[in-house]
Amino acid sequence: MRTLRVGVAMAAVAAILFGACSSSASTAPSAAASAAAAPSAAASQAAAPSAAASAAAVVSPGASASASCVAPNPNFKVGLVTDVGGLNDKSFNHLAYLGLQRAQCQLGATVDVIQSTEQSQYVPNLTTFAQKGDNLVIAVGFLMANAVYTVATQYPNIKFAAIDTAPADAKGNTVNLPNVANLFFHEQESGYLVGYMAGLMEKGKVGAATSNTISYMGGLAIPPVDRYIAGYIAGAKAADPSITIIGGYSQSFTDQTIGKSIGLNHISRGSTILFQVAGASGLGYLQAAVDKGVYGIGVDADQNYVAPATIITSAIKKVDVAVFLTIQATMNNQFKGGDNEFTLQNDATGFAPPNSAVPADIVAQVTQVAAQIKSGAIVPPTTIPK
Amino acid sequence: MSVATVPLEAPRGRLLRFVAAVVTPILAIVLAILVGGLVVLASGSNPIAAYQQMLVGAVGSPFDISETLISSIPLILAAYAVSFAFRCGLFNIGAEGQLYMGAIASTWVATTLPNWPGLPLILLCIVAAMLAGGAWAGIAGWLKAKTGAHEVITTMMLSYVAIDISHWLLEAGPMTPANAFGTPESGPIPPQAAFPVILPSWILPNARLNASLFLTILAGLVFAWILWRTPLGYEIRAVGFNAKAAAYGGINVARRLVIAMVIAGAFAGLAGMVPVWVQHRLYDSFSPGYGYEAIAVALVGKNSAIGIFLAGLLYGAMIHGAVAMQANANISGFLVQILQALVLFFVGAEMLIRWILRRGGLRALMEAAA
Amino acid sequence: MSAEAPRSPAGLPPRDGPPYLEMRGITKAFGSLLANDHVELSVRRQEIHAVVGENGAGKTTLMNILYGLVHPDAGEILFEGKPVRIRGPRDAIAAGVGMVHQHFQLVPVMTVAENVVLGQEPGGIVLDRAGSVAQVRELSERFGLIVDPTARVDTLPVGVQQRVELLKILYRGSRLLVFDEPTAVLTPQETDELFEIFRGLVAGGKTVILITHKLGEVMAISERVTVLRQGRNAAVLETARTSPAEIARAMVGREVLLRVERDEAHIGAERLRLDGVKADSDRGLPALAGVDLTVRSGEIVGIAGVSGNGQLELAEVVAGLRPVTAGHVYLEGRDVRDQSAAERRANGLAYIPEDRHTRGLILPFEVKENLILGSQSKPPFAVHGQLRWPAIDERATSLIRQFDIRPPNPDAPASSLSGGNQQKVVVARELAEGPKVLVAAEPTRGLDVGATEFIHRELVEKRDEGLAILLISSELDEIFSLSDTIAVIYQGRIVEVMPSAAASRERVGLLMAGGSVEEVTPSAAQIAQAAALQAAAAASSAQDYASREGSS
Amino acid sequence: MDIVGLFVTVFARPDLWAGTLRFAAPLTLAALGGVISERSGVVNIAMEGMMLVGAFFAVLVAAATHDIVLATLASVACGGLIATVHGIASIHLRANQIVSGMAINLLALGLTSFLMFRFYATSGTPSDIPALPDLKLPVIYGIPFVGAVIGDQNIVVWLSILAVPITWWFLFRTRLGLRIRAVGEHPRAADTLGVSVFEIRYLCVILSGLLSGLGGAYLSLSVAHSFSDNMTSGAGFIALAAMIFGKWHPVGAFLACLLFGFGQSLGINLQGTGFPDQLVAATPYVLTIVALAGFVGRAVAPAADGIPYEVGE
Repeated sequence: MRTLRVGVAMAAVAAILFGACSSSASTAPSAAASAAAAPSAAASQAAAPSAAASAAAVVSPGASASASCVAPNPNFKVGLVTDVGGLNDKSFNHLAYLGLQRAQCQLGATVDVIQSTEQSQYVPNLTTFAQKGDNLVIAVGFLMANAVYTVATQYPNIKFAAIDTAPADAKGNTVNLPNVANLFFHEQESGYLVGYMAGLMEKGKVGAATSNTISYMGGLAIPPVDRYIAGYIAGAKAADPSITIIGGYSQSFTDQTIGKSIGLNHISRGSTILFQVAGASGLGYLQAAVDKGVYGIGVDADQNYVAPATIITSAIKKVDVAVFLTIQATMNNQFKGGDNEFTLQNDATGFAPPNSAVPADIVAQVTQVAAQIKSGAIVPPTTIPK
Repeated sequence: MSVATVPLEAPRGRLLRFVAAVVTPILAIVLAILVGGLVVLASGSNPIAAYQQMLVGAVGSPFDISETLISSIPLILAAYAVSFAFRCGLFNIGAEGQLYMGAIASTWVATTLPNWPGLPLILLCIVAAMLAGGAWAGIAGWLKAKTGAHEVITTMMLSYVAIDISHWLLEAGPMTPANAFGTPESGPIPPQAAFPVILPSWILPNARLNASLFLTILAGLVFAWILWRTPLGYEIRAVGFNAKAAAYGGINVARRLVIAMVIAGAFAGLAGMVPVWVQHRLYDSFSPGYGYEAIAVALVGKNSAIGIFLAGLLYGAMIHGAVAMQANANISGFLVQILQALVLFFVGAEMLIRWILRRGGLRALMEAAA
Repeated sequence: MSAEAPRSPAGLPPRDGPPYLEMRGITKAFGSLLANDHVELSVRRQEIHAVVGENGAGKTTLMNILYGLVHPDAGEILFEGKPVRIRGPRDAIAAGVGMVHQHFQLVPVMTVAENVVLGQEPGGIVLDRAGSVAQVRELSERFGLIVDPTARVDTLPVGVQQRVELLKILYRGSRLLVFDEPTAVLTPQETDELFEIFRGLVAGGKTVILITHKLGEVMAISERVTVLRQGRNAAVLETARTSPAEIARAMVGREVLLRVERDEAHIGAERLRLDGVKADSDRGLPALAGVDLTVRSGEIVGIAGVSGNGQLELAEVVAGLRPVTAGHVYLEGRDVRDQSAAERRANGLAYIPEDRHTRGLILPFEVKENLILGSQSKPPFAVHGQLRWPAIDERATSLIRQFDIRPPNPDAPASSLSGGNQQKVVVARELAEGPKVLVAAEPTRGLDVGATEFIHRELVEKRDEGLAILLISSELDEIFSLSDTIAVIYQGRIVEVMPSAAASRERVGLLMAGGSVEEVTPSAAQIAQAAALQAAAAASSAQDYASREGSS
Repeated sequence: MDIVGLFVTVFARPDLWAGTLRFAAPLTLAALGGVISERSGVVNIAMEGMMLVGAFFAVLVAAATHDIVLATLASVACGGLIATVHGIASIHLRANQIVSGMAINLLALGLTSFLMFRFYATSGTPSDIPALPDLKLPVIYGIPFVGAVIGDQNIVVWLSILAVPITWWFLFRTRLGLRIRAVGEHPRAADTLGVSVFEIRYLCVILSGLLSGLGGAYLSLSVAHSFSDNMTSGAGFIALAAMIFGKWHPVGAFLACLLFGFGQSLGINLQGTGFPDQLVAATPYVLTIVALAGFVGRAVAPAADGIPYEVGE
């Protein structure tokens, strides 16, 4: 009798819950649009390809067959395996997905994604695509070295792309395989450039950058993060040897509360330019800069959209471009096993177009430094000085 | 949180009890699948396709079965850790940290003694894992016995500490050999220390499923043996049900609390070792939260050895099945978390199940399920 | 029943007219058990009506139905002439029915005032605490129920707690007052006071239903008595025209055994000695203030006292479950002060705890598991660190047969047994290991005739075999009918020890209440009660304990 | 290095104390919710899930309506909604309350991530959503040290601090509070006096959901200004610990939250001072254990906590 009423009650609650969802569903597209409008606009100046990429970010898989896209090609399949960060990581998983969607639209590739929930799943997840006979399987994340090796040796006829890493055998020795393209990025270059820009800003006491102190926050002390930071520190010191640099890690790529508190802490200790390398956690870090009216520097993609007035620039790492180009190369049978370096040379690293707070002359100087890095005159360090 | 909140079934007529123990969870799963289907539907996808893919993806081939088991094993072992503490009236919410400790200790032993012969080394690693996990949990047990510090707090805090320690060991160097990219991972487990792979290659080439499966089955037997075949287990259960009566029966409650936690931690330590031995090295943040999912598994498994084993298989199947579901039906893997939650929810909501049983005219069953 | 009413022993004028309360054809089943089977109850205005019956006869169920705590499967209730539908306590209170429950329904950690006003608090959103205190004080003075409204309930003796319960229903202005076993926790003196209050209430226009099993009380206070047996009406009797024996027969349905067979005690060597023992209660207050006591082989020493005077602590100190703050405990001459509970068990101590639910049994455990509690790590049940289930089953089956535990299923969880059988499990287990000393606290609380008789016989038997028994009971009758020696405990002290032959109920009752021998100047009420008790004599004493319905 | 000197400098930093308050705020709200729920006898380990749901729907509605008030209300409402599910399970269905709580946590994590991906794909939640305002206190902001600590805190920080005395007053000074505590300690006694145990418990569970939801809104609309998967990352469990730590008392729970927030803040301030950052991050957890074992000790839950109530047993 009562349980009956309960049944009804539960049904009601469920209904309300779904009601909440669907009602918000109706509002969602507009929100998403407004969300994505910013980045696409900003990025379009940055680099033509990634503009389209972030534009693609607006449309979710279902809706991606918009006018500008070519006809889907069911015979060319690409699989993407994220690391445990997942697609919403605001970092390389996210960017790789953008590249994938772009390939889906512009190359007509048939794309599928598996979000890994456990590290021990990397092998089966890669295998799943290999078994489907995908033309290219993309492994995102530096912890997949051994997994890629395992699966790639097992399926020599399937092509693989490993982002931020290279195949490593059981002993941990790197082994280049003909069917694995190792996509490496010189994050230190991007880090160096934004660091240099930050240094000049402080040196010239531009706008809010008057404390001669800058800071950074990493997620975990892992290679892709530390390469950025190493470059950042070196660049800043190069621009202004007297500069003070505060740094820390949030020990998390998700916890925004910590990120923000570290940001506020760094600001309270004098920092006026904050550089984040911590995925979602880093958004909290940047938010601190927004709240306190100082400057922030984004990472990976152009994150100016987070707060146009605050984010003076971003350290770029065009995973999306790398992914797109690799897919394209595979399609045109130009797949290249072994190391594929993505650098300033091929426009895969660098800095996003600075916002209006950065004077033209500083932009010019940084651009010069970029040229020197391209020419090899400057070689940014890859490890943080102890 | 009083002991009364710890879910333990009171036994009834043996056969009826058994049937009820089988029927209720199955009904719960069915309900979960139905409601989960609604979610898929609401998100504009085809539930049938989703479940079909999940099923095939989980058990469709020797490879999938082997992978499902690999996903299940750490959950099962960690669930034994949660459950054993439950049996003593303790809510071990920090199995996560205990399994981190187990992983660290076993890896450390393996990598520092690379020249030992296989069998002794692997045994030593197992012992190290169990000791480390047990010690870590033991701290909580000891604090509970000595100062009454609530285990929910201590185990939770200790697990955060353990995780930070692992970050330090792997990121700041002490356990990370200099390697090409400075990736935060330990050196490789010496090959002779690896668990032998158990699927012959003519069934499945490069299978990864290894002897840790037998270790898990063994752990289940030990779990049941301690609880039901030894005075210690009797006393632990007695303390769990009614500490006052246990003390009246001459049982040293404080000591039993500590021992129960240590044993629980030992199971968790094993749970931490297994994934490392699957990947042949300890990676930074290697656990996706086995210790927390294990709470769900333990609860779904009703704190019985066999129940937990099956619940673990179910959750593992959902996890691995989600792979195919994402790859082939293009449905978000997050659905799995929702499904896992629903299964747990309906297992908890027994009254609902009993109501259904009553409608089905299975009054006796319904009462047994109470 | 005959309509013409004689002068009631309560000394009130007879009243006629329609019944004040009528319960018709009340039927209620719990699962397969028929707790009430077409029960009829008719109560007159301003009557003190007793409802008696054995444990499980359905008295409490009937009253819970009247109070809306239980919903009947069939039957109707007429109150003050009109049919009422009582869906819950809210309706009952609104209708003017109040109930003092057998187990006090008080929130221990709250004050008297808070407990009284709960649910009908003065004030708006904010609780008017001063107001509630004032109202409760006024109320307690008006009815002469002296209690400090600001005291925390768990600091009050049970007698006072009962006044709080009474205040609760008076506060709600109830006109029909139901008392479920109100005297179970009272001394004879406190009982008299309570009865005086009853008379006052009735004179003031209230009507009282008294649920009890003490025929002495029925004779002393009630005007009419409704007897229930196994969920059915057994009789409705005018108190003045019946006898305790007749009521007892109606209750039990057979001639009842009137006394425990008990020959001379063969008292032997000292087995248990307490020497200036002091101990604290759970709340850290001194509970035992220097107890000296000796129990010898073949002797039953009964500890008489109102519960809450240190009996629990005494038992636990002996059992080794509570540390002594001073003094010594000797088992067979050996000082066991520093021995654990387990060690004392090993040395031949057994303990039937006061509360079988929180101490004596692990309810979710199977019967057989409960039957080895305390011996679980000893052979034959455990060998080489392994439980030997065959041995455990064997012990279980033999004890189940020997003590006639029902259902005879070793695998049944203890929680599924009736109170009587649960207690049998405890007793069986404690006697099984052939103890030398037994502490039996409230061994028959909440048991029916059969179980009580059985357990008493067991105790006497073991005593004759030389067991030293320390019997703790808040029921005078049990003390008197079993003890060879009676020791009265009051506020943590043994105020007097006397051979039971030389002990009188009045004197013991007085000592229990803290009085000293000098001040034995019995009140009118006491005389009245004494008379009634004489009238009841033979039957009551045996019958009382035999059919007690206590907390369980 | 000179440890003492280091700590002196660190303790002299206003941000250490400001950070303490910032960290404590969401924990306090959730912990108070827990206190209310368990005082009525319903064990609630689902604050984590309730916060997460609150955080997500706050952003969703903020993005849709650009109205901060509506957004906050939505988060609170959704927190209450998911709490209602816990209520139905643990009050009517008499489900084990730990099971139901864990289920809610899992469900919230899955559901929010699921919807997050559904609505925002990978673009992230929009950046042009309104935020919960910080309050620049006119005079106080000027005061040197104090100003930097409390002069510019978020409105929710103040709400959470305000919520402590209110909750205390509610539980210990109002008629309803009396009934709540009675139901949590001795439901039958309350029932026999016509107090509806079910109504009271539903009310309290839902209240806990509302408070947790607000805590979630603080995370997404003030701290982060966006939503990301599992962004509570354990805050709800810390709140649970704080509630037990505080012995089921609003003030105690608040102090526990402050202690934890202090540990968090201290850990951050000790970064880059020579200790390994990874170990410094463990400060709050170690601090909690030490304080608990050293000074707090045994805590006793409300007598009827976690025990489903059955009418007419």
